[in-house]
Amino acid sequence: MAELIVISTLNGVLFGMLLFLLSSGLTVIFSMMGVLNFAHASFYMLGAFFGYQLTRWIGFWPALVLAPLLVGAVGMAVERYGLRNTHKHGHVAELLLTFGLAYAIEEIVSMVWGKSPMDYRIPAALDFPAFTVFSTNYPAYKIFMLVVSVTIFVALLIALKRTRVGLIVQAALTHPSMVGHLGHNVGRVFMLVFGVGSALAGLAGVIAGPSLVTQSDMAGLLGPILFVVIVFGGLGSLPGAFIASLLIGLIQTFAVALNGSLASLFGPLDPGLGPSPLTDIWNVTVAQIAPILPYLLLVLVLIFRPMGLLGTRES
Amino acid sequence: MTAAIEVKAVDKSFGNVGIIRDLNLSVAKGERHAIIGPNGAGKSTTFNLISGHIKPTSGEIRLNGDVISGLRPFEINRRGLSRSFQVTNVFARMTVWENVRCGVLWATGHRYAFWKNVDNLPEVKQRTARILDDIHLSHRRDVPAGLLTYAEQRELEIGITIAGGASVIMLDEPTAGMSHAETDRAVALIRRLTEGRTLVIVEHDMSVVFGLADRISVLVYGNIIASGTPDEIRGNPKVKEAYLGEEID
Amino acid sequence: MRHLPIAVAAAVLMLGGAASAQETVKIGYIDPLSGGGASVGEGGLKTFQYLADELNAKGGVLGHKVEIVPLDNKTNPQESLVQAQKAVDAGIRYITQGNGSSVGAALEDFVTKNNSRNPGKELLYFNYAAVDPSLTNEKCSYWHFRWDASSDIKMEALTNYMKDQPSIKKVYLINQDYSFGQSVRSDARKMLAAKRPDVQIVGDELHPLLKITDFSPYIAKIKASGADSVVTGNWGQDIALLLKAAADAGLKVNWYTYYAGGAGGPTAIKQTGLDHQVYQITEGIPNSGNKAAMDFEKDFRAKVNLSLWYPRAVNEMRMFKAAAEKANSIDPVKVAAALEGMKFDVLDGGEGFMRADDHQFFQPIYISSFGTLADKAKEPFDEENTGWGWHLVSKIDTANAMVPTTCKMKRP
Amino acid sequence: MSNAASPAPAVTKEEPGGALSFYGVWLIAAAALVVLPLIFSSGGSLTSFSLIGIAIIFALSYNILLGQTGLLSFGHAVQYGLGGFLAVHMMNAVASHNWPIPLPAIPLIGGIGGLAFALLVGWVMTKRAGTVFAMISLGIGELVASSSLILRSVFGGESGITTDRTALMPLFGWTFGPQLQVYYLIAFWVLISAIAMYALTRTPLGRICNAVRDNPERVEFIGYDPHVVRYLAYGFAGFFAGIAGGLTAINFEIANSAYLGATQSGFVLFAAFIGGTAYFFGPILGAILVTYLQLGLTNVTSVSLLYFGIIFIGIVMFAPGGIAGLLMKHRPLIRAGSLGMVIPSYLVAAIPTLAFALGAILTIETVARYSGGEGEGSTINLLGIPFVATAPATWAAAAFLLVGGYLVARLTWLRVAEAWDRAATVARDRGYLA
Repeated sequence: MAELIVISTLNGVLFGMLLFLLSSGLTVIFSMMGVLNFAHASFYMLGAFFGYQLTRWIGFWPALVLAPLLVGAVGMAVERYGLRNTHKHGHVAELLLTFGLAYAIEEIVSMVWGKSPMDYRIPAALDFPAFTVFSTNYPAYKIFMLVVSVTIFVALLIALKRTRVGLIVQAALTHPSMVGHLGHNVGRVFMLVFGVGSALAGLAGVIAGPSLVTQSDMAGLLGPILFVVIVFGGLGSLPGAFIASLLIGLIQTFAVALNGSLASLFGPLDPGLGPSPLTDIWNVTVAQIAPILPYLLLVLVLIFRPMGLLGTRES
Repeated sequence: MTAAIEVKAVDKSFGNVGIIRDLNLSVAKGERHAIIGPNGAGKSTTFNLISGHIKPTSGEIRLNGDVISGLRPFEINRRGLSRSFQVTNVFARMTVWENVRCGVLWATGHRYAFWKNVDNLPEVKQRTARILDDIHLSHRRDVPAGLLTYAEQRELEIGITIAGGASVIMLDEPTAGMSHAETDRAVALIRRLTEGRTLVIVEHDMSVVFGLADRISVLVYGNIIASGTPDEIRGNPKVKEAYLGEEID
Repeated sequence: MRHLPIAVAAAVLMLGGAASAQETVKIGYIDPLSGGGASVGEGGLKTFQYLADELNAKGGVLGHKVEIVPLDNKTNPQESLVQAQKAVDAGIRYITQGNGSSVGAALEDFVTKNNSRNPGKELLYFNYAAVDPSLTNEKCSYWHFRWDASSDIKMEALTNYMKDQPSIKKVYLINQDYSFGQSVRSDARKMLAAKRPDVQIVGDELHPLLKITDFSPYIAKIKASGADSVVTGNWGQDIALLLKAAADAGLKVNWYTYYAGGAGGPTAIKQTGLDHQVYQITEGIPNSGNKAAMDFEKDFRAKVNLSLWYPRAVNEMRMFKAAAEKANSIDPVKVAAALEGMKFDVLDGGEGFMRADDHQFFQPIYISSFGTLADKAKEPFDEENTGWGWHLVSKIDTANAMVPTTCKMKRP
Repeated sequence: MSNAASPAPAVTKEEPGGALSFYGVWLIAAAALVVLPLIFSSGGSLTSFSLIGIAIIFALSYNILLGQTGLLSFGHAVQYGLGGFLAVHMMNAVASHNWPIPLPAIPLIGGIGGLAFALLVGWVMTKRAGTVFAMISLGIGELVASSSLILRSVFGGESGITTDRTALMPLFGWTFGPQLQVYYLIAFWVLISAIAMYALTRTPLGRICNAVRDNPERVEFIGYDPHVVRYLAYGFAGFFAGIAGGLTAINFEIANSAYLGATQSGFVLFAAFIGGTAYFFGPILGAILVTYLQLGLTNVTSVSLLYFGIIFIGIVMFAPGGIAGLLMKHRPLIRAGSLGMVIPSYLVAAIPTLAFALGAILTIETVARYSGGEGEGSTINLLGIPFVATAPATWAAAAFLLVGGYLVARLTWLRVAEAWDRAATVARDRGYLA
């Protein structure tokens, strides 16, 4: 049991940090530009695929640097040639643009790389067990992922506190209307922020790719959870996104580790009842409902705290 | 007689910043009351507080004797208070006619009806037409509001505000950004349309204020420093010092 | 199928109605050709096209040329019905499908209704891979024939093998949370309890279908349970990722799988280094030792550039020809009658038969393990260029791979 | 009503005396629905028409949210699917109990199912509009779709629940076995649903929905609670989506979890938006086009979804009013008689634009063939010309069309814009454009 707890905590924190790498970019972009980037998870996927391809060509370490830069460039192009032109049609149009983009990126990726999982391997230098907990190996690569995520998290904090753009971003987070007063540079700042956000998502993809699965449906699987994270944490709140990321990462991992069901808690129902929604609910295990837990949480938080955990904004 | 609007000891702070401090204001029924004050004094905040757009941190607001502080804007509106906005705030993609008609619908009792043909409601039709006539926009009735000129949008704004027949009308800088000719027209319009109703108006243009208002309150740093007839205000030394001395010479 | 210019023409045809000469026997291939399952569907399509070419090279079926008509269903039951209707509208009388029992159930229902409502326009449904037992039990239809061993048949064969393996003591079940995974799980429990009551089921897991990206929590649970064997019906990324996570955590157990050999699976196993620890249960293997089958495999690989993943498709197409010749007609009603109870020598050797009671084909079942191949001369075929291949562990004869049916067949 | 009669330039409003033309439109629509299967009588076209009919109701119901009330939903299929499931269960119950309920009444049950669920979750969902609503609808959609796989007794797992539409009592000798009878059933519901939804836009609630879409803040100050308005709109949208779901259940005689999923929700968003959300008939156009493409494109290309995505992005960026918006843009020009001024420039622009599109198609198909592992010898048939995917000539042609088409198209579209300005000026001068 202790073994399960340790491993699950590590995995949960790791997944949570990955979520945060994505949700931080999404939150900042949303705060500044009012755009919820539906294609954000697609940038994560692009990161993984670029990472895979570049790893085959030039090795993992250069790919780790280059792939996020490429994704960032794609993101900047999307901002410059797509969103900026759509801005005049309002936020709904912008959201729809990114929705269509998510769709197109998935199709392009599966067109170029196919639908099967890629053989994206962990670099040999990191392919060893880092330590053993109660006879279970914990892979060094996962520790590496954790280190990278935490490093980026810290770097992001410093960048927000120390750089000019960081200060603008911070101002935007607290006073969204301020962004309008940035003057003629606003376009460049937006492009930069969008690029950095996409690059972060891309980085998450590069490091997650070998450990999780690199496949053309990876964006579709992660995307909805990402939106849960940022709505749950409170739209536009960076600390909220952080807490929500970790929480959801941990909840999902721990739910899988639990075997309980109502039947195991209160004993099985009378078998004479026959199948009904009650028996379905009675017999389902926590592990089975793990993937819908984030959405249940979302509904609960909306009933009891419509702004999200740390949100302050109406919409 | 109960006052139309009674604001008692209202405070409003955002975070630690107190915008409104111990605000007291009383507007009698049928009175034309202007609120003036320098930029950032809290005039719009006062409007937002009274109309329910934001909730006071403490204190009490009454409309015709009933407590309305804490109510939602539509609840306050249904009790007979209607307001306009400083920034034009119309239904941009709907026509002028439909803009005004939306303002009429609740008051004529049609509420959320989904079983009535909106074009077949004689009372709504007449009232909308009369208001369009009043605001001189009949010839533009089928133009989407977003395509109107600025001055026309301001007039439409007033039209929507009075459409519901509220007894208390609050206008937030109705003539802001208008030329002299347009301003004169707007003032005449306001004077005519608010006949027999209570009017609260925020205005920067002093000629408008002194020409229109029965009483004037001066708001400085979230606090009413003086309240009285135009003549009293003109002669008030505190006002002169805080406000008039700087801006009106 | 991919002629862009015809976009317009096809549209007109769709509206105008397409009838065509009955000279060729058209078989509608309803499987995913776009969307998530496309790679699998494309593989199946190539297999069937190869088999059609094989038949045509030998004069076709009763002189009729055989043509495979690809119909993309995106693994979606509703879309499958649209495609099936399209096939009917185009005068196609035979359809074949494999991916997804939910699609299979929808098609079986469609075929039954279509045939009762449109006599004279009957449609036969040849199922080559949808393995939900219900298709030949409570949902059974006279117009449906299944060549793949249903999941309970495979479990019957597997447990018949396991009962003679004393080293198996603690078994962990992990399956996808949907009808197929659930039937694997319940059959395993039932059959193991009957044949090896001493074996302990130390875990029984159902996880969401194709939604898990990291199996390490499950692996931690398996490890904690002390299992020596894992039985799983997982397929696609769910098996690849499961094995990957197991290798990462250093879990040493034997894996008894249904679909470890699917596209990407062999690569994943090789990557994890689980040499001869992953077993698969199939109705045929490349290195079966049967000369005819291995010659076929060689030619197939040379021409299609794929391993033969569907020996049952070979049986299906060859048996279709035999049945048509027996009936001396390509009319689906007559072919169906001829197929009932028909005996047939399967590709890998041995006799199978199409049971009339439920239209399930029974055949020998193979258990093989994946790993290094000791004798390249005897076992020439590796998978996905890994150098590793399937090694025959046990062959279960048809008689030991039989299950009863609850089907109450309604014959026309 | 003296003021209303003042000589006003008609801008977007339909002409007075519309009652006749109003009923005329619906009568023509009804006649078309009756006659259509007589002209195109093949089984394939009946199938297509039935699907298009259902898509029309579904897309119109979606537009109650997006076009009328400004609510962007990513989970509209939930109401549609639940309506479908309820309809299937009802059909099975009716058949097994021999209740005297004919099949044509079943879609109403589906509608009630959609409505009930919409009312159940709608209150929480519609508290907020905009992005938050969009995300919540996405979350609820995922929640319901995933839960449907857990509640097997109700949703039948991934196989779903099947039914037999002919098992209900026949109506006037109709068993609804043949597709033609099902088509007429669907056509009947399309007509009354469309009329009902159109009527809804002409009610006080419908107009206030528009007001909430344009400016929810202001609505609060004219006595309305935007939350209630959104909630009611959500309920109506759910009701009509449920009808569409019920019809789908009748058409396919099956309901499964795919009905509830993101693909369906995306489909209806595509249909409504591509058609144009600003006009009532927009989603109808969109539903016809998207269903049609969906049925036809999959036959000719393996990357049909990519084309969908590109078309959608194109519409969002260059014609946010959708097809209907593009068409209606020309109305003032037609009235002012200045349409002729833009036609030549359109024709000129069409050639390089088409070349650009062909270049794009050729590029996409070449890449698709290449990575599909069938590059060798595979040919792309474009306008009857076979292109070999591996031939450098093909790549050159693709690149030439793509780049050349783009450069020339850019120039010609500038001319279109100029021509437009001139034509619009004329229209403005003649009082047909504000």
